[in-house]
Amino acid sequence: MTLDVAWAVDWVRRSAQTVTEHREELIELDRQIGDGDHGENLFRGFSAVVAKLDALPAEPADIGEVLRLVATTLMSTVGGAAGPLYGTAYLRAAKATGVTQLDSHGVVALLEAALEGIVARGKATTGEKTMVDAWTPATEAAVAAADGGASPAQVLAAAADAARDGAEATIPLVATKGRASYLGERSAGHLDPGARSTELILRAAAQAAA
Amino acid sequence: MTLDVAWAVDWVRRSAQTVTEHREELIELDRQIGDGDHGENLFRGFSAVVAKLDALPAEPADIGEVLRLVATTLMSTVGGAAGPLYGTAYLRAAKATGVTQLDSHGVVALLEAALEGIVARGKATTGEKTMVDAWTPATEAAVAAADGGASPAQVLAAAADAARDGAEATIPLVATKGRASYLGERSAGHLDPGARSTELILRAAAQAAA
Amino acid sequence: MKKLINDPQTVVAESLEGFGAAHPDVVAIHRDPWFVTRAGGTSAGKVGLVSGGGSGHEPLHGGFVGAGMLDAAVPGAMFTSPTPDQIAPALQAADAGAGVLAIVKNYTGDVLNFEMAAELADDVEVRTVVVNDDVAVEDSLYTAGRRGVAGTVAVEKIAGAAAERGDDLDAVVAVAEKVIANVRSMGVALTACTVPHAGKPSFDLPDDEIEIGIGIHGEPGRRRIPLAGADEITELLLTPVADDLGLTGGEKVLLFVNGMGGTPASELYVVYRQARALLEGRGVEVSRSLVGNYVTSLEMQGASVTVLRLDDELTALWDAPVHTTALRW
Amino acid sequence: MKKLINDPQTVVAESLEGFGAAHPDVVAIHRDPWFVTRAGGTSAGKVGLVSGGGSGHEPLHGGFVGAGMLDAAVPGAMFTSPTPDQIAPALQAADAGAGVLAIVKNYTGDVLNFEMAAELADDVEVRTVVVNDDVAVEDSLYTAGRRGVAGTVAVEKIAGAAAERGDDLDAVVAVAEKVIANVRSMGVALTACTVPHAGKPSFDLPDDEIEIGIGIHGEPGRRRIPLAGADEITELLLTPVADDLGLTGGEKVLLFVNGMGGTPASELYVVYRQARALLEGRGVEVSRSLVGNYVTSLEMQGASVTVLRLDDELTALWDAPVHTTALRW
Ligand SMILES: Nc1ncnc2c1ncn2[C@@H]1O[C@H](COP(=O)(O)OP(=O)(O)O)[C@@H](O)[C@H]1O
Ligand SMILES: Nc1ncnc2c1ncn2[C@@H]1O[C@H](COP(=O)(O)OP(=O)(O)O)[C@@H](O)[C@H]1O
Ligand SMILES: [Mg+2]
Ligand SMILES: [Mg+2]
Ligand SMILES: [Mg+2]
Ligand SMILES: [Mg+2]
Repeated sequence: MTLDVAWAVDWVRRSAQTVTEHREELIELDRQIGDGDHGENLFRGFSAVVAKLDALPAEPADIGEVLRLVATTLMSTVGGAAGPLYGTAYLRAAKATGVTQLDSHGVVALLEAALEGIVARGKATTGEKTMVDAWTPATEAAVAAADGGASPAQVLAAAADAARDGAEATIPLVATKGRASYLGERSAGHLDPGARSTELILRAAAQAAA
Repeated sequence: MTLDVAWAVDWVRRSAQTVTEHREELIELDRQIGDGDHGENLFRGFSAVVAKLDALPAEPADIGEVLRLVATTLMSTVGGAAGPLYGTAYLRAAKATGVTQLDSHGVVALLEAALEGIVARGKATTGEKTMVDAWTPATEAAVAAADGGASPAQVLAAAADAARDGAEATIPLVATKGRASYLGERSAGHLDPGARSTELILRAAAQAAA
Repeated sequence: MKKLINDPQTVVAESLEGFGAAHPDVVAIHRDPWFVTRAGGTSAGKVGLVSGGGSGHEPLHGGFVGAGMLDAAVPGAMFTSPTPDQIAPALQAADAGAGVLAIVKNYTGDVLNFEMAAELADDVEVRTVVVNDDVAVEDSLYTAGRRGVAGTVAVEKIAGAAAERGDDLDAVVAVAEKVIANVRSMGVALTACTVPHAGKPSFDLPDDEIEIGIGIHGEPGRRRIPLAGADEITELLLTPVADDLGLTGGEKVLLFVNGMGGTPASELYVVYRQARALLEGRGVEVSRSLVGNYVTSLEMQGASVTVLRLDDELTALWDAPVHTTALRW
Repeated sequence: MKKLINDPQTVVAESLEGFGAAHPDVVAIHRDPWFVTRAGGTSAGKVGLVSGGGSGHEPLHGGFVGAGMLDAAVPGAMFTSPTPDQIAPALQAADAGAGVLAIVKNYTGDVLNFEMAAELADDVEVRTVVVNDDVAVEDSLYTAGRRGVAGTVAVEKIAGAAAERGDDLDAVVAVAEKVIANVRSMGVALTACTVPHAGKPSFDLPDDEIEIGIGIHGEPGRRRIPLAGADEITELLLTPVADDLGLTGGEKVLLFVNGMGGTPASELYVVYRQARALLEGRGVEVSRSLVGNYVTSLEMQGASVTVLRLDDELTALWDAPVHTTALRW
């Protein structure tokens, strides 16, 4: 089994939907340890992505083209920290997926490229209470699943599960990157909004593949 | 029976006390239909009067001297509408009482002079929902009591009772003078703060005489 | 009540001390009694301009003392007119031999205290103008008349420029009266403000209602309506202002959107945008603009819209140089 | 939530439209993407100055566009850094052949978006300085570093004056870095603010507590303390600022008391008075002052204290003429 352009489009639409549904929750998480805009930022960004998708004259040629559209649109509409971070993630992922079909290893390559983009842009490592704490275990879980022979859908499900656990695990952490780091010790006890949105987006990917 | 300088001093001290005790109430009344400072204004003014009284090297020579002290101190510390109005009232009253003893007709003359001062300064007539609606019946009642042979204490008690009724009677009125007039119809249903403070001050005068 | 103050009794004095210390090049602070003058005093032979009123409306009036505008300002207690013994020496200080114009906002307290002060300072030739630009108040024989609100800034600026160019007292009075005859305002409050000594909000306003036609003393307005969009609210403010001025098209105006203290600048510009569009829709040209917190009610959230009908003289006087702490060009 | 807006999605655009309409002599508004430039553009051969950041801090940055200060400002969504495709054309517009200095407040979002914009606008020589004056944030290897807050005004004013006098890009960068090295700030919030799209206050603060060490995005501060008097609060702000600057006496400084948006001017001067007294108590001379709402957090009640150590050059550049909508002399 492989994933195709339709999957990519469906992933994007599902991402927009989940980000819309969890807009308030992400705002509230960011309100606790940031400035309360993460939900609004992603809502604005993914709404714009969907509008662009809808306006496309023809179906994109390959998966990379879909992801490139997401990248440029997020970069030009999200702003904040999340805009450049997700924007770079999708841009790198797009470069890794200039194909019409993705097998399990292709999915792993997509996730690895995204994570590399985020780290290249934001210079965070794990344990700093950022989205890297969701992307890193997600990518690792994807590698393990793919190596174990899982289908692309199973790889993405494993990634989403690991992202969820990684996001949960940010709760006790003291932030040392991003806006939450200004709170010092007071940032502990809260879930990182970017880690939570990572989980939502990877879950959307898995559901689109299921 | 006549009233003397000691009475005048006692009146002033009792006025300061009652204005202090009713500071919040007067603020609240003014908050309803004005700007919420009447209690603070009179509190500031009468506190200053008492401080000046305490600092006097010798007992004032006559009643007029006490009232002149009140007049100039209120004028220089109260501000707002109440400062010039009460200031002028006490100034006119002082001019009418350059004596050491007041009989019942002397008390009437004091009250009439005060009312004339308020009207000369503020140009209000009765029914405009101002302190004039307390001072006017108070003065009329004083005249009637004095004409009927009442003592100065009885004259002041009659004046205070009439001021109370006059103040109560401002409740349904629509203000046409002062800050409350800006509210138009919305000023109806509230007691006028200046009428209430008039009642308090005249009650203090009666109690000092009792 | 949450305020950056030490004590409600000392806030006005401490604030004036800070104001004087921060701007010694523009203003001088006089204490006992408290008033503000230009650092260099009134230039010889110039008509002096004095205004005053309760504190809590900053930068009005102290922020408008300086070249091209006021010569002295007299701050009362919070929202309470100053006393005659404060005003009288300010009138005297502002007099440089050509007499003094007192610019008084139409409140019983301000009018009476300035009137008594003029009696006290009988060595000074004092002329008084009363600003009454607030169209929220029905003007009739049966009220104290309209209130003076944000239009006061235009009166002080333009009369100040007239005095600065050398007009005599009669001429300065005439210019001030011309501004008063051509300026109208109306305001809205989204929240009440809290006067320090009162300790609680000046009126109670539910979360979903606003007060239309408020003054600048935290007093309630003429009526309360459900919260609406900025464009709709702006129309409720602009329409009576423009109607009362009788604007029919072809006029040039100054459009002044004033913040009540607690409104973000971004919101004031949203109001400005719509007020300007409505004026232009009437064929009125907005040839001058002012947007900001100039006549405030402490931390009240809200705004007022002021329109001044301009002619060439008023425009030139508005454009004339001014150097105060709050207006400068 | 009570705001004078039409729609959280349109407030920034409508506000910019109003801003541009009100001040066509000073600024020009560019849409799609949104940014602000000087009405006349950057003069040929002058180093261009560009800043930007989330909206909601007005007058920062648009209010500082004009002669002697910025050439362009890029407003993001409320409290959200602008995007690279907005910033890049602003960098290009501000370039008059001598390169551009980008003044970036130290937030991950601002830093990353400006970085990407500079990559996009690779036809422009862009140098970046990062303002990080907020001593409330412990500066360590383990955080994103200190935030940029009100000190940004000093950087923009002084670097702007350096560019205006003809300094080349290296020299302007050096001046900006000198200001950054010598400016420190710390703020307090009495209330939170409400971002329009969030619809509720950015943090919950009981009636008897205040947040010390807040930033300018409605984010909570370092710690919460019981409400105290203004003098005491001012000392909590001024002391770490002066300590961090290492002021030991004999220095000259600019003292800048900034309002967060919803604080009455009277209270800012109460804070100024005490901050100045504390500096003088340390033997520091306050030779320049600024008091007002310059870097705000919407309608937040609170203030920040900024101190800039001055030398003759910085003083002269601070005093140099400026003509923007928010600062003018
Ligand atoms: N340096 C970084 N590296 C990776 N992720 C980061 C970094 N800084 C912030 N983030 C992520 O960005 C999220 C905040 O995004 P958002 O609220 O949209 O931007 P802002 O902080 O500018 O308001 C955080 O929850 C965190 O996961
Ligand atoms: N023209 C007037 N004549 C008589 N009394 C007046 C007049 N205007 C106002 N008052 C009285 O003054 C009172 C308000 O006083 P105060 O609150 O101290 O002044 P201000 O209205 O300036 O805040 C009113 O309640 C009313 O009784
Ligand atoms: Mg955020
Ligand atoms: Mg009152
Ligand atoms: Mg009053
Ligand atoms: Mg943000």
